[in-house]
Amino acid sequence: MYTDKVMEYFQNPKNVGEIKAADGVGEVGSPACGDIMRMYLEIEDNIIKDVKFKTFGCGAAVATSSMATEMIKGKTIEEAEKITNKMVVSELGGLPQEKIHCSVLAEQAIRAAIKDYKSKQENN
Amino acid sequence: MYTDKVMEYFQNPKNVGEIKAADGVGEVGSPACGDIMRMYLEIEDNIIKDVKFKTFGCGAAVATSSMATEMIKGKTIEEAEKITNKMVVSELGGLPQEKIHCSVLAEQAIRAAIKDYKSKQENN
Amino acid sequence: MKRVYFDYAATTPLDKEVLEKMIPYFSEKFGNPSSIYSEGREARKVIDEARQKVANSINANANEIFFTGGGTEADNWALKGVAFANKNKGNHIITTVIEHHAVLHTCEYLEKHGFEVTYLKVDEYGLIDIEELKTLIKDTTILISIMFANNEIGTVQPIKEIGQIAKEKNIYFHTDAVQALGNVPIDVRDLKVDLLSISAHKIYGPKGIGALYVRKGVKVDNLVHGGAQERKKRAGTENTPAVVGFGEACYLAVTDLLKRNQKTEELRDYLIKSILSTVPNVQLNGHPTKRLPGNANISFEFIEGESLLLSLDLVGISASSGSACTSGSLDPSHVLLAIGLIHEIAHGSLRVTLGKNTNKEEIDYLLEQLPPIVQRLRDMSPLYIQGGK
Amino acid sequence: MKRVYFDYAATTPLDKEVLEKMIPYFSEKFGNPSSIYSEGREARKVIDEARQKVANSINANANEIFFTGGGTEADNWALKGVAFANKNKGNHIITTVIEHHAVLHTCEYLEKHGFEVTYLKVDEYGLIDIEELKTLIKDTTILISIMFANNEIGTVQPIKEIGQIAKEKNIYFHTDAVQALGNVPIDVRDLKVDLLSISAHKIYGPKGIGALYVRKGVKVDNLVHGGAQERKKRAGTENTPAVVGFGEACYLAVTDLLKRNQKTEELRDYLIKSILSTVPNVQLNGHPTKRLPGNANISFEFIEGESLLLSLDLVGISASSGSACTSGSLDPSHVLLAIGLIHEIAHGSLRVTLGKNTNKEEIDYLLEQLPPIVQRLRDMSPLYIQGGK
Ligand SMILES: Cc1ncc(COP(=O)(O)O)c(C=O)c1O
Ligand SMILES: Cc1ncc(COP(=O)(O)O)c(C=O)c1O
Repeated sequence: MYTDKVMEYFQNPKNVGEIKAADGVGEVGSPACGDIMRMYLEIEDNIIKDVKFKTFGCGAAVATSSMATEMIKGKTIEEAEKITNKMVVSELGGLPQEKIHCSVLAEQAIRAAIKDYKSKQENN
Repeated sequence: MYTDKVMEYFQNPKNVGEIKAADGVGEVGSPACGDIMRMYLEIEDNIIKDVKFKTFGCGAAVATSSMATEMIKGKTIEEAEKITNKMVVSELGGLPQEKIHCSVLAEQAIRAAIKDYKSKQENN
Repeated sequence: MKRVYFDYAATTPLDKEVLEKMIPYFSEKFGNPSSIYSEGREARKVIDEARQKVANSINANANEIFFTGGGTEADNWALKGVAFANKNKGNHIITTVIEHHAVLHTCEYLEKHGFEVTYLKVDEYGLIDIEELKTLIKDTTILISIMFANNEIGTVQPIKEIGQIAKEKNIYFHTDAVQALGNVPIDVRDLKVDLLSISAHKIYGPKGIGALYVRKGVKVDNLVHGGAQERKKRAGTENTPAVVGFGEACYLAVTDLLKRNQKTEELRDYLIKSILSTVPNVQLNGHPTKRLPGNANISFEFIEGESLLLSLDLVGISASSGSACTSGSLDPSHVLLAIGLIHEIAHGSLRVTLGKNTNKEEIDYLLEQLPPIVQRLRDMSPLYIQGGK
Repeated sequence: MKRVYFDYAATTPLDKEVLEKMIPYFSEKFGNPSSIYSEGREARKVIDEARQKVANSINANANEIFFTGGGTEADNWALKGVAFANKNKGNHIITTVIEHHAVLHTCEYLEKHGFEVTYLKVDEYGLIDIEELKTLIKDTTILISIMFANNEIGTVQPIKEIGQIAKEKNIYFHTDAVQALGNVPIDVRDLKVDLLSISAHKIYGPKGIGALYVRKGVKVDNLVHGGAQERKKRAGTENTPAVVGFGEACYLAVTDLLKRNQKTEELRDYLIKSILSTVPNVQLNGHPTKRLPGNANISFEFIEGESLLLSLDLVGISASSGSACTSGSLDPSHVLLAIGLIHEIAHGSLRVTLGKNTNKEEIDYLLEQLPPIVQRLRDMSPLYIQGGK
């Protein structure tokens, strides 16, 4: 059901973990629906210097989290905000129809983390 | 579905044919229901000297016709009248449930032929 | 004793090639296709491939094919499924008097549940009248179910014309193609069929599996409720080996179809001609040309079918009959009565159906054995008078 | 990589011995059992023999066994058949919240068709409350359908007590015994069951065949209409090889049952104990003792089931989960929720089911592989805080 690339990202996910004093943190999903994604951003000069994630969820949730972190690392905030779930899915070589909703979570997690960063900036 | 004995009687039926100037002839069944049995009796001194039959019908119809003729040959009319379809069936070692109605035809054919004989006697 | 099988319309032997393809999925690759681990994914993959092969054999898309437990279930599903899902639009169904019992008894069931069913009659050859069909359509008609080819007399209906009418009137059209697949080219798009039933064991595939083609967009209720299999349309653990076998059988069934038909028809015509010219008081049932290539159905006056079958069986020949006696009921085949045969003629019918490996020697053996058997039974028959009626 | 299969509750490999018995009926003895010639009679004979074996396995009479296309069809038939045939007596049905979808979705269907269904809840172990059942019975109750043993958590219900109550109240009692056959001794007379569903592929028999036991005298409508097969109760050409295989599988399933169970239970208990004692934050689901011998269902906090299954699959282990993700829905198993698990715990469940050939080496391999995988997934989980919640 999963492509080899999804399985590769599931088995060896990149950027798993936490960033202690992250500049932005976003968490989306809920335990009830079986998927939770938390994303940590380290941002310097508008550039995403580092990104880590933690995911409770299925294979697709883990793989999309991982892929999404790779796609935004080193990018500007504006670039990162343009990443859509479709882009993540296509980088992974596709997902089963019933798993597309997991990729939406990755997109949302990025946005939530950036939003958190921005609101912190404003509060500074 | 049929016992070996039924198949033997179907394959090598005894007493097939007609008796030209029969003392009694009985025909039962109808083409519509798929079974017709005609029985010819030659009777002398109240004894069934000879009996022949013709049957249009299934394996069970042929076998019961044949068995019935054997069972009444040489018997008195009274004895022949006592032959029931159950006796014919049991002599054949049984019949499938849905074929029992064929054996009733044999019983009826005997009775019809005897009745015909009796009515001819009365008219004499 | 050598046996000669002439009942390919009843069922066919599983093709050895097909069995070969099935074998690995019984005990080795036995995983439940709904499982996500390797055994399950492997099963899922071969099921998808088989679905594509089945789809190809009737020019459908793979996602329009739903596997069932056989042709009967496919017929039940098509009729009940469409009827109940569309009862807000109307309650009228049109079918024919010569359908298989899988359709007829389902229609009787639907009549008990508030549907009105019109049974189209057929002519002496078993053909429906297209003009009559048109006049029977009402505002409340939601479904037309007319079989592709008849299992007893082999008559093939004008499916494309029916499809055209159904389409114009915006009525769903189902056809029972259980006897047609592998014998007649089928193109659901060209024929404008909305639902179509097929069964594997009639085409050298395994028993216990069939399929319903449901054109995308057709509204049909589920028949068997439960798990999410078959895209939530037909529940029950998938029968992977049977599905694989069905796919392969469909592939083989449409490969070289026309060439195979030509050979079969030649043999069949030789058989029919020989019997008609050597045995008196016989008649061919069904249409002279619009018939399945392997079907010969002949009535022998004055004799009853079961006796004929038993006698043939004793010399090693397997065939079938429209006689009632085989089933324990009193009435002979509803199909033979529908084409106007009187009871005693219907009772004396013989159906000989040829398969892809039937050869001339087998036909000749039948032609050698049949006439004396018929004569022997006639000699025993009270209906028979030497030299005709 | 060597693979270890731990999903025998999903499906089992076809026993080689059983396959051997089936093989002759695919291509050689392929006759239609409804035919009267030798090939047909031969098929009829082996079907009758198989029916007797199936009957013996549950202490029924052969004429109370009706073959179907699987367990799902048997469940559908039992519920719809009894409901519609007895609707003059009442429209109320009692079942449980933890039934298989084959029963639950059929109940939903019946609710749409005028029936009232009460869903008994279960306790934390998955057991129904007999007293509660009694209070739910009404004058209009026509059917109680309660599964023998649950497919997810393995809990075995007090079937005999339920049968007693149903009998006293003159209500039909159906039980889905698909998971019970071959794992628990079944005696329909002793248990006072009126209808019982079984399926071959769960007991090392072929896929695509099941059976419904219908006690003599029980009024049940047909589900699949058509030909006169199965004594006019279930239409469709008989699947001779599958029937033969089912018969043999039933025979094997009840042979040495208790001895086999003892071995299986030992292994299963060893598995459960080892996991509970080595992995923190886990819990056993289902009843500690009233459970199927081969069933272990354990929840691992903080992780999600599909990830666990995929990870196990990558090291060659096949198992199952109650997580929703596998099915594409959002809700986890209705059974796990019914026994009171909160969503995230239910999502993290693992079902390991043992088969008759499962050995200690396989269990040990699982015990070696599982803890690091759980740890790895926990490390990745935002719900996990080192050392517990
Ligand atoms: C025309 C037709 N429809 C339906 C069926 C039923 O198919 P199955 O035996 O696969 O249930 C048959 C054969 O028995 C048939 O010939
Ligand atoms: C308890 C239970 N009932 C019914 C079924 C359905 O059986 P089948 O897969 O044979 O349709 C299953 C298995 O899938 C089951 O575990």
